[in-house]
Amino acid sequence: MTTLKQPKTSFWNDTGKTGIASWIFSTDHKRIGLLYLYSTFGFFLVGVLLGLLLRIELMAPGRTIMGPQTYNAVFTVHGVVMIFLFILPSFPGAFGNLVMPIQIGARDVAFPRLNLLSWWLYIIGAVLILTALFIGGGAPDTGWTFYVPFSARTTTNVSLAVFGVFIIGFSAILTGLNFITTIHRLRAEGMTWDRIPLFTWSLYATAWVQVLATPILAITLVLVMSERILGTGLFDPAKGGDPVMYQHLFWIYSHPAVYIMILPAMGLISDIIPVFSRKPIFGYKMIAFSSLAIAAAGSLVWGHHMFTSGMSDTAVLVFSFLTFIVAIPSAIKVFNWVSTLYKGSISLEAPMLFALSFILLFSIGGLSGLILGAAATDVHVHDTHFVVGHFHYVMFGGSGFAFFAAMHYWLPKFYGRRYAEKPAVVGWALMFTGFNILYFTMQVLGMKGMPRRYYDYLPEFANLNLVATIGSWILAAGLVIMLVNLFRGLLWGAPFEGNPWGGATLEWTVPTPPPTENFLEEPVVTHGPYDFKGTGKP
Amino acid sequence: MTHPQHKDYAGAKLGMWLFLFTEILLFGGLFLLYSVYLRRYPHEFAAGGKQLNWIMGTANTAILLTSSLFAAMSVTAVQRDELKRADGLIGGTVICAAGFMAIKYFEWSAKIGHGIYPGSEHLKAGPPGESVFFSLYYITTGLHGIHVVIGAVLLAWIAAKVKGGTVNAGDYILLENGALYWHLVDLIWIFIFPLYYLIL
Amino acid sequence: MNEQHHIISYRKLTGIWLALLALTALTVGITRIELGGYKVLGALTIACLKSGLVIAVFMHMKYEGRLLRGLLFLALMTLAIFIGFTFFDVLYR
Amino acid sequence: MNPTRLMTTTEAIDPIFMFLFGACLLLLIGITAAMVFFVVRYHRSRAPEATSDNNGNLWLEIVWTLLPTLLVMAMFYYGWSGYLSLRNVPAGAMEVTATARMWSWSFSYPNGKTSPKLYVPVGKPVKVNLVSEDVIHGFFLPAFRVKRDVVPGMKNHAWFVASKAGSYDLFCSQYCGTKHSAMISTVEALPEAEYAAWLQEGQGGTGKPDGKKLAEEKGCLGCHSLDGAPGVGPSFKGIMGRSVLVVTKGGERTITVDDAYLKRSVLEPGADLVKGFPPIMPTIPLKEEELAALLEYLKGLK
Ligand code: HEA
Ligand code: HEA
Ligand code: HEC
Ligand code: CUA
Ligand SMILES: [Cu+2]
Repeated sequence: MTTLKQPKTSFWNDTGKTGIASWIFSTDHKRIGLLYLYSTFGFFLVGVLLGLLLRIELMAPGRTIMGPQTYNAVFTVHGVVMIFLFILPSFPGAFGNLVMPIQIGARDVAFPRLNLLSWWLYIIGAVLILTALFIGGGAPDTGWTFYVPFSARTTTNVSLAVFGVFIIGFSAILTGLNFITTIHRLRAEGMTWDRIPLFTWSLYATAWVQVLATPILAITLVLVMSERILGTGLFDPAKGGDPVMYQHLFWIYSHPAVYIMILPAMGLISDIIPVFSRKPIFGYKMIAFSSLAIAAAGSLVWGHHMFTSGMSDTAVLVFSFLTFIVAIPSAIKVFNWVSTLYKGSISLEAPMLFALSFILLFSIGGLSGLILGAAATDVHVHDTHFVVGHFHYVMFGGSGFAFFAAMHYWLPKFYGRRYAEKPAVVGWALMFTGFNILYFTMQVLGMKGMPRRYYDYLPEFANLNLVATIGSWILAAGLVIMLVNLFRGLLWGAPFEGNPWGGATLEWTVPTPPPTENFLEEPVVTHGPYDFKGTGKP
Repeated sequence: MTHPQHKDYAGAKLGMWLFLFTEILLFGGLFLLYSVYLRRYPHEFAAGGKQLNWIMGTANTAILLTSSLFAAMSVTAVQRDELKRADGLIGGTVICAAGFMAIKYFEWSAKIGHGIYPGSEHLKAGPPGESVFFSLYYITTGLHGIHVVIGAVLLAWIAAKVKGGTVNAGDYILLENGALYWHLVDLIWIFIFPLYYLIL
Repeated sequence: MNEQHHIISYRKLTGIWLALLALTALTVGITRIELGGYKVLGALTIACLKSGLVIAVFMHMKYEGRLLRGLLFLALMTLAIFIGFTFFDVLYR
Repeated sequence: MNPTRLMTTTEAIDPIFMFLFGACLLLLIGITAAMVFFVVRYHRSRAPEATSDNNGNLWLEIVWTLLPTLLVMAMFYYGWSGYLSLRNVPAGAMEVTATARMWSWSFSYPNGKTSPKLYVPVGKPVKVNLVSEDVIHGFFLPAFRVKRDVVPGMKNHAWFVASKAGSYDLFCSQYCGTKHSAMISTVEALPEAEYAAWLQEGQGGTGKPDGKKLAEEKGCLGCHSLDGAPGVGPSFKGIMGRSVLVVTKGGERTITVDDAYLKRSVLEPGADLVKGFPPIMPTIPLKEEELAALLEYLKGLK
């Protein structure tokens, strides 16, 4: 990263410091953002490779490439890496850091040193988790949900992995409180609440979830550790504990956490669609408000993961009802995005392709979420590959595709170089196709009753599993093309200048790449974020 | 904590409060478990509470309240630019913290001496609710104890800054945030005390 | 940023401290006598009262703007909901 | 409802699936069609400039908030009513207890008979009481749309009725460790008369319990192989008389397997841990004569 030759002076070189230390100890939000980008994306590649291994093992019944214990460890590590090391920290950490302060006209976040600490905590946590794979009893085999009593009994190295996740929780909390403070305190003159770009709005909602929900995860993990190390027995029925209470605590955090994953993605989509339609976003206020509504209502529905757990029927009633309430703000967003396209002037460049496919994939995932939210139907598909399909649709098809959209949309701005358009489109097309073959098939498998976390399966599921595995290869091919193209473009591509897409948010007004303090002079905001004609309307 | 170039007093305080919220929710998880298990095992919880030494608990409550008073007064002192007095007051807080931990130490070692600790034979033999009560007791007071220690170290560090003059009537956000943290530690104890020692 | 910094007098702080000690004595008192289920309620009410005093005066919340107060309320509500909703399960199982 | 024929769980749930899938599919098609249409119609090649800068419409917002609300409320209602039919066991259901342990199932019937497969009479509702001996398992019958977790220390149940004779899959749905995916069995639905005969078979007789069958039914073979391959636990092949390195209360010692050791291994699995294996063997409740038969069987394995 240091040898990169940038076209102009910018945050890459304008402080005169370019050594590795000037990066890993930098308090510049853009450098920290890139650190997050590299590290989270690195873990994404690890996770994706593990996912590929899972699919190869499931290609045919019986043993294909690994034994059951290995398989269990692989899906656990795949889940832990994807959730805690990639998808939760990546959007706020990478693009939140890179873009949010510029979008509100700030020079940096409110607590730059705390920001750096967040990244370091993330790295320390990640290293601990990786260490756990190789020492002690071996890689954890509990699933990313760490359900007790199994996680308290297994002899694999769960305690250390859990401790790593605990540390990463603190990193998320610090990022969250940093962002809330930044958005409250550091907006430029004229940046009123109804002029904040929707990406920043969504980060604001996300940050609240990070601050209020993550502590519950922290204490839950502490309890798992004490269960294993001290034998406290708070979840052990033999000692009077109740395993279902663990599930409550875990999902009190982990359901809101899925909105940490999706909200910034939704915000990004709300930024991209108007730009590539040359038309103001439809229903700005409703979209901003629905982000808050999702964050708030999303904190009330955790019980929908426990419909079959033996929880009381009253709780099933309440949580199923609330789950459907959460779907409404998401529906509002989808309808507003689609309406934005109406009578626009749409250009289908790579960011827009990813954004449009986001809407589709997220809708499929979200609608399948409704089937999970209805108590009667969830009973049949709970803990089957239908759920696996659901969450890959929303997490990979949703947040993941949005992340790719963000990479194509914003990274040229920060590297000052552009990627080639054609391979980007080819990569996208392959990924989109492969994705649907892979995960739609999984949902069908789940409907037929194939349980998840199954190393081996009955012959009746064999054909569909093979189809899914082939889909994963198409997906992989597309991903490789996309990555190679991005990598080449950002390092050696043609210079990227000005504002080729015609964005109206502040990040498109600063030099490319931005200088260390972002703005050459204090910005004064006079129009809304999607006012492409500068007329003063939002 | 604040940006070296420009001090945003309200921002720093907002940040601190947000952090306190996370602390409240951290302990909130334990209170959640407490309330659930209290409902399930009311008698065992009562019996467990009776085994705790309420006199020591009351003493510790008084000590923590006093320490909180000192912390609040030290902020006033700095605001009035009475730096010497502020230092003394912070010192008072830290001494109270030490006293609190000493009493905790005696309480814990007495209990452990009686064979009451998570996973002990004594608790295994007793009713399940009792084991739950004491596990919760150890985790909650243990976590709280860690916070006391962290708070005391933090305040001692700030006291040094007061002495050195970096924290003064013009710029005392560090002390104010430190005191906020300390009050939170007190706040949590205000709930731990009746829930574990008194509800019998 | 030019906020008014409110300075709270030693007297007032000491007064609050005395009130807190008195309330502590009261809690101990009411839990020593037999009140049945009201004990829990009484002890918790007093605890809430005490924490209210600490937050309002020691932590200066009384003198803060609407924003902080609103956010504190939000955080406490969140905790209350987490605990309350869990009881949809615990109470009706 | 027709009082002479009970509605099966499948019949209760499938229409709800149909309704939900139908509604979702319509929505998805609508959204996709609108998107594709807009993208084609307003592509920059056809619409070089945006022809509107409309940025919101209150009525539209109200409509597309209210309509989905009504729709999801309908979904919720049907979902809930279907759930109730899964929970309310019809009167007169036969009771069976399913015991789950790592990684096998055992079903016991009112007359004391046990079996590794779940045998039920056709047309008669069956209430399954779910008991776990170690971690959480899941009782899952895809064909009957029934699933319920098997949580240690907790009373859970499920019910279903098989309307046709046949063999149906039974899975463990809740992840429970290494051989989670091997924790499968079947429901064998037999016509009433055959079922009654099966239930009596082997009952009441004084015949000694069969060790081989016990090893299977009690789940020993889930962890111990008969062919010498180490599984989750040591293989049973040639177990008698071999010498093993065990950890007893933290200290290591070598033991030659004899009657006493075998008995202790089964009754107190934690007492002597074979080195290299995790301490996960459950204490499996066995009757006196069952234990004897099992040990007899183990000794005979060469
Ligand atoms: C990014 C992450 C993400 C997101 C956004 C969501 C969104 C939703 N999820 Fe999902 N979910 C997960 C990640 C996510 N989920 C994960 C990881 C798991 C599994 C965890 C595990 O067990 O390992 C899971 C599991 C899960 C379950 C438990 C399943 C089970 O184990 O039995 C349920 C049940 O209710 C559920 C429901 C929902 C619902 C209703 C939404 C809603 O928010 C969706 C709202 C979206 C839409 C509704 C679509 C868009 C709108 C339209 C197309 C307009 C039309 C809409 C209407 C008319 C309503 N999810
Ligand atoms: C963001 C989250 C995320 C993402 C992106 C993915 C991506 C993938 N996951 Fe995911 N998955 C989870 C989160 C995610 N997963 C979670 C949380 C679980 C639950 C775990 C649990 O049960 O506890 C899960 C579980 C899970 C299972 C279920 C296991 C089981 O229950 O038995 C399966 C099975 O097929 C699977 C497969 C895949 C595949 C094939 C991909 C594909 O995306 C991968 C496609 C592969 C590629 C695209 C490879 C590309 C190749 C390269 C990039 C090579 C280049 C390499 C270098 C240059 C070094 N995953
Ligand atoms: C959950 C898995 C599991 C089940 C079920 C199980 N065992 Fe084991 N068993 C183990 C493991 C692991 C060990 C080795 C560690 C130890 O000694 O506890 C073991 C050890 C043994 C030993 C000592 C073996 C030796 O080589 O010294 C015997 C004998 C034994 N089991 C018998 C049984 C019988 C009989 C049953 C059924 C009634 C049974 N086991 C069920 C996991 C299991
Ligand atoms: Cu038993 Cu999975
Ligand atoms: Cu959820």
